[in-house]
Amino acid sequence: MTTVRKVEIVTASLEIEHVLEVLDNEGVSGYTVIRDVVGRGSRGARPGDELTGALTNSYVMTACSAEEAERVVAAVRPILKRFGGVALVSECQWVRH
Amino acid sequence: MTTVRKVEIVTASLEIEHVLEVLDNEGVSGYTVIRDVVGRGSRGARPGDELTGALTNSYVMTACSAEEAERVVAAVRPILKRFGGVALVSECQWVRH
Amino acid sequence: MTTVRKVEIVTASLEIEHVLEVLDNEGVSGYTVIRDVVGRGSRGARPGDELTGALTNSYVMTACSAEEAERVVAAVRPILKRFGGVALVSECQWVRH
Amino acid sequence: MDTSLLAANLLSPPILFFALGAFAVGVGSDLEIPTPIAKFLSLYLLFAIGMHGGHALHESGLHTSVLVTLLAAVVTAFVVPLYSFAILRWKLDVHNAAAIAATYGSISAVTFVTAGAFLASQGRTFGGHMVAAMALMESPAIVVGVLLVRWLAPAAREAPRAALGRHLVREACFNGSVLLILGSLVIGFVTGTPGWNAVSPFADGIFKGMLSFFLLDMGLVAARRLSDLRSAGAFLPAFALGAPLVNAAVGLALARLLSLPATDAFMFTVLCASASYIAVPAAMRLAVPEANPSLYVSMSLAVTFPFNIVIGIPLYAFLVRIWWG
Amino acid sequence: MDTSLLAANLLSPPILFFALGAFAVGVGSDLEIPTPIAKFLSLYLLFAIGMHGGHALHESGLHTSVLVTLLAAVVTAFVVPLYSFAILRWKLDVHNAAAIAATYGSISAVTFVTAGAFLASQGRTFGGHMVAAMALMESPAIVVGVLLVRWLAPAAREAPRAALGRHLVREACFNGSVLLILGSLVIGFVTGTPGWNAVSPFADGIFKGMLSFFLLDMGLVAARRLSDLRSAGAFLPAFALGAPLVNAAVGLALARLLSLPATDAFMFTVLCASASYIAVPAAMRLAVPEANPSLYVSMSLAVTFPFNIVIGIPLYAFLVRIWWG
Amino acid sequence: MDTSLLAANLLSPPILFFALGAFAVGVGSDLEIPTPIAKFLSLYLLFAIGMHGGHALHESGLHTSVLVTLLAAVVTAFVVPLYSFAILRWKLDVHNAAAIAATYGSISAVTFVTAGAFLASQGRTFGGHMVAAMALMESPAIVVGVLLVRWLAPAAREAPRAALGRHLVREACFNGSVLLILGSLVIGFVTGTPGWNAVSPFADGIFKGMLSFFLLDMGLVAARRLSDLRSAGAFLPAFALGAPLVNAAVGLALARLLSLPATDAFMFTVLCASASYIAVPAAMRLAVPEANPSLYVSMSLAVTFPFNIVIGIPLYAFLVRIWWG
Ligand SMILES: Nc1ncnc2c1ncn2[C@@H]1O[C@H](COP(=O)(O)O)[C@@H](O)[C@H]1O
Ligand SMILES: Nc1ncnc2c1ncn2[C@@H]1O[C@H](COP(=O)(O)O)[C@@H](O)[C@H]1O
Ligand SMILES: Nc1ncnc2c1ncn2[C@@H]1O[C@H](COP(=O)(O)O)[C@@H](O)[C@H]1O
Ligand code: NA
Ligand code: NA
Ligand code: NA
Repeated sequence: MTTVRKVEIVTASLEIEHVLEVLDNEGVSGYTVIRDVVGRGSRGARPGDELTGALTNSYVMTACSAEEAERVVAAVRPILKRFGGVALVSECQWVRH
Repeated sequence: MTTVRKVEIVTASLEIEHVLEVLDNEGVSGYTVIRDVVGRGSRGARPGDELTGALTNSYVMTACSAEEAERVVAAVRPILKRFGGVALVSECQWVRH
Repeated sequence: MTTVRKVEIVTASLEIEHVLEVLDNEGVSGYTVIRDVVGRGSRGARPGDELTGALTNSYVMTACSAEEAERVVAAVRPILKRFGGVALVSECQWVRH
Repeated sequence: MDTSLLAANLLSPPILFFALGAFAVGVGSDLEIPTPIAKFLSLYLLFAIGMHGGHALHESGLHTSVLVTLLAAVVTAFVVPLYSFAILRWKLDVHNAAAIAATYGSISAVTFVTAGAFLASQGRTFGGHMVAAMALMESPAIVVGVLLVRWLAPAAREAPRAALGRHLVREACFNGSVLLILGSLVIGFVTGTPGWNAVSPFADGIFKGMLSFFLLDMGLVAARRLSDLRSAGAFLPAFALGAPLVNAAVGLALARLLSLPATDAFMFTVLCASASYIAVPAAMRLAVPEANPSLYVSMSLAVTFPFNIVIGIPLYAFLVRIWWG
Repeated sequence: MDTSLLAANLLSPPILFFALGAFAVGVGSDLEIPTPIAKFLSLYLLFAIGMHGGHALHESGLHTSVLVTLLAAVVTAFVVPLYSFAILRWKLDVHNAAAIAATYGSISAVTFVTAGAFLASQGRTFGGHMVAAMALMESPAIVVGVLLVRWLAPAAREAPRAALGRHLVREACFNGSVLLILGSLVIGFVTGTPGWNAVSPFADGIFKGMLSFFLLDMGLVAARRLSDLRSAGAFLPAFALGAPLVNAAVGLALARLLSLPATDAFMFTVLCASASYIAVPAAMRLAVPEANPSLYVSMSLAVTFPFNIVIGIPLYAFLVRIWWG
Repeated sequence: MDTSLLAANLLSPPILFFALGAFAVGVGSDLEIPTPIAKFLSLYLLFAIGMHGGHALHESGLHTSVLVTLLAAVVTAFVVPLYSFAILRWKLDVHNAAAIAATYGSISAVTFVTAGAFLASQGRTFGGHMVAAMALMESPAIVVGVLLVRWLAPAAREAPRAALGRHLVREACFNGSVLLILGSLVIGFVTGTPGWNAVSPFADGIFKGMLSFFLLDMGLVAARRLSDLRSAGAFLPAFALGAPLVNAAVGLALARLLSLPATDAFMFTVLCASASYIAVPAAMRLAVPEANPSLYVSMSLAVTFPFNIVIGIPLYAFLVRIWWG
């Protein structure tokens, strides 16, 4: 088991492609996406009952090294600033197989 | 980056409105909800294949301060006691944008 | 609140029954599953737009004791080796109700 | 029992798709209907049944005999959960007994439409007000179940009374499926023939196909559920098989007493015999969380439902044929 | 206003299902249409409207008068957001004013088909090119809204210009719903009668039923949204009620000027009066993230849409009847 | 090749909606069909094809000639993956070669129905037993693919043999899509004309519309997948274009040898030329996880499928017309 960082990002579904590009550019080994999560934040509710995806969020999680986490965080910050959302970083153990 | 608490709650979908009211009352800055997760616990399986939502769970996550986390936990405990579910609290870094 | 381990596993949806059997065998008190998550990893993209579930992942989370976590990790490792995916272990506080 | 009735019922696509679903689970197939689709099919059926019934009611008008039938339906829906509770208390605690009693006091719309399709395959029809009867029979059992718990379970007595009333009405009458069928019934009634003509290719044309698809999913879900009952002993499966028979007998007797026409009597009997697996579980999950859903859902979905659609429907038809001549 | 028009509109299943959805939210029911189903119904409507319009266009051919109507539609769609913006700026910042202006400059396909169903219930039809007009009216307002922000909001001016053009075209013209309706229109046009015969049981037969179902969901969503406007003061609700009337007047006048046939004039008026809640919000969410979606979505969905389908449609029909004789 | 055949095929709504989907991806549109809907459409098509074939089989009866065709279908389905594997091994490892071989040995139901719609647009029909042939051709390739890996891949040999058998049968025969089409075929057969009449507005009436919608999604998915093949060199795309031609030739020759009627020969050729992207990927993902799904899925979905429905179908029809006269 290796100690890694788990970066979790929630942002507007329409912006998720943008976030995934960032992850690909920063060279993380992989990521997992949960589409169509809903929520509430400083910009009001995103209830997800819209008839398009305009008001739903998506959740992305990546397990990566501390340095990668730092680069990812720096790169997604402007996206979150403009389109809203949160990014959380925590420590965990990755079971290498 | 600020150190915050991440509170994760899984409970019956039918009770989720109740949990969200608690979060709103305790004044957390936001939350993210994943609807229609499934699982198994002390009250048996919630396989989610029901034709209504009667047997599915929902997942709620909020990043908040340690004090808010404590108040949230205290307020959801009776709901979990009555309707089942889990609440987990962990520490993480919030990327303020 | 008790200190426990949170084990998070992402693997192919088609293999998820297998992972849940492991969890049942190791005697964890419960688990939560999010079906149809998507992602990218060392085996390429799992975009989830397949017309069957062949290329989607599922996410499983269980809160359990450190010993259970170790047994679970040992038991899922061969599954992840063969079918791909990640397993992450972290520490958190479980709100006992 | 007349084997031609049994064959007429068994050789219909909906029933065979139910069997296909159960077979798929039996052989470990990965066949699966996505959850949102199952929910859509279920909403579609309520929409279609309601519109159909509303239109039929519009055609026939609201006679006294219709009102008598509706009254009988409501009374039955209050009485059945009471005696069911008495029987169930013999082996179960208050919470589980009340939840199961409510399940069997209420009705199953899919059993009802399967019976309707069975009649239709013989070129026969039933009165549109039977749909109204069905809609009215959904809720009373929920009220009875919740009140039984409030009165008889010591801990529950302390809960605030005000909240109870509001919740009870909401769960019993504005429950999603109750509201949709009642609403569609009213809309079908007030929009009359033009309304029905507008929606009938959707609500009537593709109905049997959608029903077959839905029953495929029911077969999958019911078969998966059957295992939940394994560990529960013989009492609950026995109840799940006995209750439809007893309740059908009550329904038949009442229908005879009120001299309902044969097809209405048959549909009424089916309603009495059927048990809820949508509206009541949703309500009980909230109002009686102490009860174990895998018991009441499994009994209704995995035992009583298949029993009714495979054996019950031709059996009740046979009894009506004997008694009504 | 002629009450028979009002009744003809109100007593149709789609409108009543919209009301049922709103009622369900009002009484706290848990009735809910799963999100993927709502999206499917919305795609289905675009598919069906497009195929239907393409076929009608194929039948009627592309006359000069058709081209004039299309041109008028495009011009209107550029002008409406401009004067709307001027009014909105009075109370709102540039971002919100531009997003709301775009919303009201664009159109609502469901309002359009509800108006079409209203005509059909009176045995009347409209020209297939009106569907083309509708499709062409979706995008200009998006372009105008984005350009207004670029020109008038100080911060936005610094953003790279190259990206703007590419994004703008993509959002305005290749937006999912615009593309689907335009694509279906073209496919309906080129496949002609054989194409239409192949898909008409799907695109036409079950249309009213699917529309009723979709409006049930719209009723649920609109009623939930209404509360978002509570805290926003009186200006926005007043705009949401006034804009359709003003835009309808513009549409009527233009239709009169161009001597459109009565039914085409009616449909054109409905288009002008309607506001977008699908294509524009999706575009604005990306292009003007500084604007508050709960304002523009709620105004359009929870106020203007219900106003149009309940009162607007019979009102515009009444005005056309007076003016066209 | 006769251009009228090409036009007849291209100018049909399903094909054009496929093109629309691919176009949407090309221009970066956000058009998207929700996953549960795509799965529902896919289940619907299997249901409808199965019921339709079962009914046709019931009408025609089970002649010797039918049984001969079915036998030929099964034999072909065992042989095609064997020679495909031999070719693929030239450039690929055992796992990927076996998975791709299985993909091309099996069939695509949507290609089959598109071919059927092509025939129908010319007022021609094919024998209902061809649906049975299709259902029987799905599984053998899975069995062959798995056995090739077991025999030829060193590491796999150590895996427990008992589990293999059980898994193999489950994957090959009780795979969701195989089970649904076979089940529907049997149900269509045993319920005969009354069964078919009950479900035909659903299974037949709205079929072309649902197919168009599904092909829209296929267009989206196929175009997204095309990029997966970019990095894979020229061999795999060449195989994905060459295999349908070779397999079609095998099918044509066999059909000629057995003197199948022209329309049955055409459908059989289409089956041979088509490649699986549902049943086989699901099976291979579990049984041969070492193979790279983005190869076998992309080849089949993004190259062979579009090739077949756009060019292959009119080409095979042309060849049949020449040879059968
Ligand atoms: N404190 C929080 N905890 C968890 N999720 C949040 C939090 N704040 C915002 N979010 C999520 O991020 C989305 C956008 O947030 P915002 O930009 O603050 O409106 C919300 O809809 C939530 O899904
Ligand atoms: N130890 C656990 N880890 C993760 N999720 C759990 C755990 N226990 C319960 N859950 C979730 O909470 C739901 C209700 O739990 P319970 O009330 O214990 O039946 C289950 O269906 C699971 O989704
Ligand atoms: N570093 C990572 N962080 C988060 N999820 C991952 C990561 N690597 C892989 N995954 C997930 O696990 C799946 C299979 O991974 P792999 O076996 O590496 O292809 C991917 O499709 C992702 O959903
Ligand atoms: Na009953
Ligand atoms: Na407008
Ligand atoms: Na083949």
